[in-house]
Amino acid sequence: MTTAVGPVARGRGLAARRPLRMNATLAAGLALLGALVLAAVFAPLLTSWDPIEQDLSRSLQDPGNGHLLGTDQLGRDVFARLLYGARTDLRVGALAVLFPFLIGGALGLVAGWRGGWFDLVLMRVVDIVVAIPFFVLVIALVFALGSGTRSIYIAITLVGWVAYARIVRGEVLVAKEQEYALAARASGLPTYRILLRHLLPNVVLQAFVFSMSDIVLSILAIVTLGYLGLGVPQPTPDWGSMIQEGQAFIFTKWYLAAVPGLAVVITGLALALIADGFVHRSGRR
Amino acid sequence: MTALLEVHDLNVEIPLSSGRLHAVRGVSLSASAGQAVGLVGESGSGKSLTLRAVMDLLPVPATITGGTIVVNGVDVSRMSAKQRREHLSSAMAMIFQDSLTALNPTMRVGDQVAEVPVRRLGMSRSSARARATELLDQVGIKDPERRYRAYPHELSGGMRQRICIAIALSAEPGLILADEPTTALDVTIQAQVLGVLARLRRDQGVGLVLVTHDLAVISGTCEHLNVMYGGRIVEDGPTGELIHAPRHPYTAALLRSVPDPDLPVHRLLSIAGAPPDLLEAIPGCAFAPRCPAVIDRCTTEQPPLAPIGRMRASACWRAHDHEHWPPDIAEPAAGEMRA
Amino acid sequence: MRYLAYVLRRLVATVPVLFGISLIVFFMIHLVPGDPAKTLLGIRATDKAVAALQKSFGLDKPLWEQYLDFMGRLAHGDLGRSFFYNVDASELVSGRLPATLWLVVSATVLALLISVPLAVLAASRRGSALDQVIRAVPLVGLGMPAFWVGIMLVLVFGLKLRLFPVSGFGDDVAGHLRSIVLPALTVALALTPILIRSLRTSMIAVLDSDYVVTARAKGLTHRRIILSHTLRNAAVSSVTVLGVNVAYLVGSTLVVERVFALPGIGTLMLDSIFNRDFAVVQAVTLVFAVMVVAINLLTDLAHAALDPRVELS
Amino acid sequence: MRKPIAVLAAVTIAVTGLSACGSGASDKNDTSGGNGAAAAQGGDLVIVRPGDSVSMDNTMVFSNASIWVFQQMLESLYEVTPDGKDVAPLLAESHTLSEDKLTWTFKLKQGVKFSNGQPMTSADVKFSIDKARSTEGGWEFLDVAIKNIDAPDPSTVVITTKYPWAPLLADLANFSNAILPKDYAGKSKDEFLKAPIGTGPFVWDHWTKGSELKLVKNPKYWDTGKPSLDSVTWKLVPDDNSRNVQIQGGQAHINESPPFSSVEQLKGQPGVKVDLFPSTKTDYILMNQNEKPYDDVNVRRAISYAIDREALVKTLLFGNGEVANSFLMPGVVYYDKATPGIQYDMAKAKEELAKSSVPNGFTTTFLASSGDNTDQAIAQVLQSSLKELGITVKIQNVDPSAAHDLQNDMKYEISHSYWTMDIADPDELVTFAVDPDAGSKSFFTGYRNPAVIADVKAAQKSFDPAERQRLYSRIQKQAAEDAFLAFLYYSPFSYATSTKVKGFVALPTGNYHLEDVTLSK
Repeated sequence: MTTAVGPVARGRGLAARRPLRMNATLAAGLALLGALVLAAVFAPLLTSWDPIEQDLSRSLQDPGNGHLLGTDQLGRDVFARLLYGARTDLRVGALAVLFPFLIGGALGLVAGWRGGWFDLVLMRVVDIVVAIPFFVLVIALVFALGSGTRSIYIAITLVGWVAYARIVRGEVLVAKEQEYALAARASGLPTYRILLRHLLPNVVLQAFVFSMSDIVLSILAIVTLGYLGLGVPQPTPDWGSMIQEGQAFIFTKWYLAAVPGLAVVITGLALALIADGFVHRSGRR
Repeated sequence: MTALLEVHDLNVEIPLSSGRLHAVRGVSLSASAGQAVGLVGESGSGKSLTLRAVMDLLPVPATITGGTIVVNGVDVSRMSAKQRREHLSSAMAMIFQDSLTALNPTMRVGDQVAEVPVRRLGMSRSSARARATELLDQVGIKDPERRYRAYPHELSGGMRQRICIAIALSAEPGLILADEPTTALDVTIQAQVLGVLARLRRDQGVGLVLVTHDLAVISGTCEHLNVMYGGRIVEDGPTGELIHAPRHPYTAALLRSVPDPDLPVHRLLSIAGAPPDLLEAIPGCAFAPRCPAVIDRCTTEQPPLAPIGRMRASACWRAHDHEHWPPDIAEPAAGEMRA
Repeated sequence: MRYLAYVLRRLVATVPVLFGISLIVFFMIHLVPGDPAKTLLGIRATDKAVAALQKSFGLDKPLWEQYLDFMGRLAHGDLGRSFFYNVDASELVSGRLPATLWLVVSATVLALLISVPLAVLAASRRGSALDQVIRAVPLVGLGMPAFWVGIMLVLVFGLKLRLFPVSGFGDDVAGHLRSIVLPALTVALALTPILIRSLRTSMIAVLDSDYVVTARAKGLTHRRIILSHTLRNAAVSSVTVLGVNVAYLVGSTLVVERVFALPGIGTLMLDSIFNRDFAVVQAVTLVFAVMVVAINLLTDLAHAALDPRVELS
Repeated sequence: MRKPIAVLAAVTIAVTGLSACGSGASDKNDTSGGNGAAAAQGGDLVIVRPGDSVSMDNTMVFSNASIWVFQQMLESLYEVTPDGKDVAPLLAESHTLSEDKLTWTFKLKQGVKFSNGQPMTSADVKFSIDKARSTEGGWEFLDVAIKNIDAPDPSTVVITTKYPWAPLLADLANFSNAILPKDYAGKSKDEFLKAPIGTGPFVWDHWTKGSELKLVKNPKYWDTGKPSLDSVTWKLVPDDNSRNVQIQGGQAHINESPPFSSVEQLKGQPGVKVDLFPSTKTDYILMNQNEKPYDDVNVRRAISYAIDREALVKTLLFGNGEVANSFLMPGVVYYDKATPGIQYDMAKAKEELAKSSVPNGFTTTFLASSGDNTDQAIAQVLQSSLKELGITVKIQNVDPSAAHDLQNDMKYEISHSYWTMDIADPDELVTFAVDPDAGSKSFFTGYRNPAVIADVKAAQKSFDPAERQRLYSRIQKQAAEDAFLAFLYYSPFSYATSTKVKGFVALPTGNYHLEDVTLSK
């Protein structure tokens, strides 16, 4: 079995000790993401429309007349839905990565440190989860749990933790034989202290870099679930359901499906640039 | 003088897919306060594993399969893992070869020195900080207040090794186990670091077990020397006597392989022939295949580490017969001097 | 012989993984609310009829007993029976598998066709503007939802240009080929950025290595060096990356097949979840898992074939 | 709910030549069919559809995608007339009804053969209907009034009923009572269902599940000269856009259900024709009377008043529909246009709510099917409309299968559903909708009005059209006043066809007949 999960290759090594050096890739990614986050946060300042207020008499208006991107089938402002959709998708995407990061990271840390049966069992479970394709498992889980944000978090956590467990475990296996870890053990520090203060900061960067690309994955998953009608429940604006709704009008109003898709692409690009920038910064190519 | 550390008949084995590697085979040694003991041998001789075993830091899957380790008069092999860790780390501290990897790269060095006082000795943060600064000063770091806030990668190798010594001292141990502490440093810095260790021993009565492959380091630092080969101690005794009159052909070979001790080069051992395969049972003396003084008995019967005088012992059938050893003993083959 | 023994060993090692998967899938799918008997019988169904049907499906037994039945059948190579279509699940799956395999294979081939030349170009003009563009542009592909790409490709190639069929799988090999272009491109677009980057990186590492310098010193042409000395060596590390990501993308075929109405096991799985057709969902998930395991195995074999130093163990 | 549209019988056209059939209908069919037949013969008609067939078991299946297929192979004694309001003989030639209205005697059409060559006789009819009425969980409820079936001679069938039963002919016209060869022509049921045999214009070819199903022409079809087509292939194309593209690109000839959102655009395409056939499809808001406060008629009326149906027709149907005033639909006999249904009026909505047990509003949960755009839109429109009344609507998204279960188990508060007629008599729907003891708990709302239930029973037993009209009008009026459902709109069946296709008609019951369809090259 191979190590990485998801479509991003990974390197290894310690990087935190290198001074923070900005590079063009990282800067571009951060700028792009910053712009998206700002647009989401200041959405009420950027548009005066309420993203969920309907006006059935103004259904499917063309862009113009105060509606930058026109209106959807229920007469809601598409631009407002796009902005508020950024709130939903960025928040859910990031949170959906936080839980697997924490849980997978903790399990990987303990497994790598303790070894033995815990490690053995955990890695067999990882093998099993990894063998089921990501989308297959997430979609099946959301079905099992019922659609909604909570289910998205649970499903992505149940599937996503394995990547972090593997990464952190692998790093811990190397790090715990490093002399600073031996020194910490030799000096009789309590285990939790060794794990949290000595090992964790040295192994977490790799997981963090991975999490950047993982957020892309989780946003893609959320949007795909929205497309399948299993995502963030209506009327909360979400890019996936916007694409799904817009698909019905692809012949006449192609931008209804195209624009929210572009928003996803830009978000993905921003995060990919950041991940890439981190890899470069830490001297790993 | 009571022994702080007494190791008796220690055995360490490493289970591998190709068999059990018997890496340490019945090693005994002791160390006392204020005394410096050297453990010398080629890489693979088991010296580092012995040290790791003493500190309960054996790499997975190596395990202790026999012998006793008595620290401060208590046999630690009977203790629970937690008790043992507590007992060992209050009595001893350890220093590693590569000071860069021996320090946590994500933590300020001062905090690393202050960590044990806070976490284990129960000092307040401010007094631990003061103690750490004092320790930094003791190991010869200038401007300790400022260095306190540095990260390891911002310091030089020598400085980092001093930090490691300060960390070791912070636990107030009776004994410091040092695993090749100066190998990664250049000679002038080596001398400084060794000087720090010597001063600590003199001023504070800290004992020292020094593992190295470098006889030059040992000769200036330790009173007593143990030479290891193939997982066993083959000769031990006072450093001066051992160096001037080795009673084991391997010790002699080691001494010959050191070129000029005054030359400022990295000294690497090189003796003709290959070290023994520790996966196999060795019927006679492990050094026999490489030994120029070999006799028939050497290949069939294992020589015990037997006393050969005051405080000296050698594991050679011909220890008392050293005048008749071939004169070219351990003459290195040309070109194998340096790797 | 060396390969055969290795493959056998790997396959044996797969058994516990598949067992675990069956356990997870079985209990997960039975957690899904909704009763297959009710779904099948519709709104007029009497409680009695539902109960009778549940009994005939074995759904009236406790869950663990159903699991044992399932495993018992599985041990005999029986994947169970579709409640919905009343045929063997294995029959449904084998009828649908070709489309999915076509998709996975052609997407991989397409991705390689796109990324190898670009990576070679980027690596040999390292640092140039061209290199920057080749590295940056595919990053866009990382964030593209497969279904959205599918819709956009349909819009452009299917509706505006009318170049390719927008759905279905054709009736013969030529039809399959035409039908598979857009779905394969959709999947390949997600794969290329990763491939380009890993291939470029490893090519650069190889180009910097001593033996390439030696080859240069021998006076070999740039083209010769790229073709005979670097590509194979660079491929060694990229094969692993390819393997991992193809395994990942197997899952995204689920969505792509739906967008393009490809009759593959992905659409079968989605339909079966909607229909609560437990046996089929289980069967498809197992097949997906076997595909992933097989891809990993192939990756390792390819790795060994490309690099004589690799030991299979 | 998600009441699958089931279909009855063959198009009138199929009956051309029968004296019993209205000549008007016959002429019309001859015109379209005749032209086509002159211009072209043969061809493979490709129909693209969003969902696959489920089973060929006509006595059990509720899925339209299945029914519309096997109806090309299996025929019943009667069939629904093109207006959807009556039935005409198909495999029967005529019938007589006894004085006591309990004994029906049918004469069978002569010379009808099954596609395997075996002649169709009264023994086959008895076998088929006995089988249909003895199934469980299928369509046997239509045949509950039947007491006994006799086959005194090969061309005569006698059916006796337990009590006078007006809808019998309509029931017999249903596909579940289609005529199969006796004892499945010697095969096991499972074997038979893998390749069904009937008297219809097409015979079984193959079915690749989840992909396509093909039937080919029955050369021995009793109505000589038909069908014109060589074969029909139904292909599964779940994506709405893809189906439309295939029609435009000529890869397919008929799109079974283009969404209303695409109708306008499709009409402008060369080579494409869009038909909106009058249907019996009606959409409703369901309110569960077992849950408070929906037991309060004022609450239900308030909600019903708060829905802007005109706006729904405009935005969801793109104008292709009508506002509903009754739970019966215009395509059904006895529908009463004068029923005073509740229409959009916010002032009245507020008035009703003020009179109710929850004058200041309440919080409720709307059960919606995920992935179903209509459901989602209705849920959101309702959420927005009811906000004005102080009613907070939370939307619970569940996948369609689970939503279906929750509705049927009455584990919901408020939800959406629709219905289409299966037979040419309102009894099926009326019983389903307002008789809580008929198994469907009054459309799963728990609605119970004894006066209405009594009228339903009386209408089943009356053979007098005027009397039945009076009863059904009274039921519709009372049901509307009780606001047991909030009726939304009536919508047509949409079909996009290639202009190469001639003679294609969908009946108000949703089904279609392909023996008169022609395909030009």
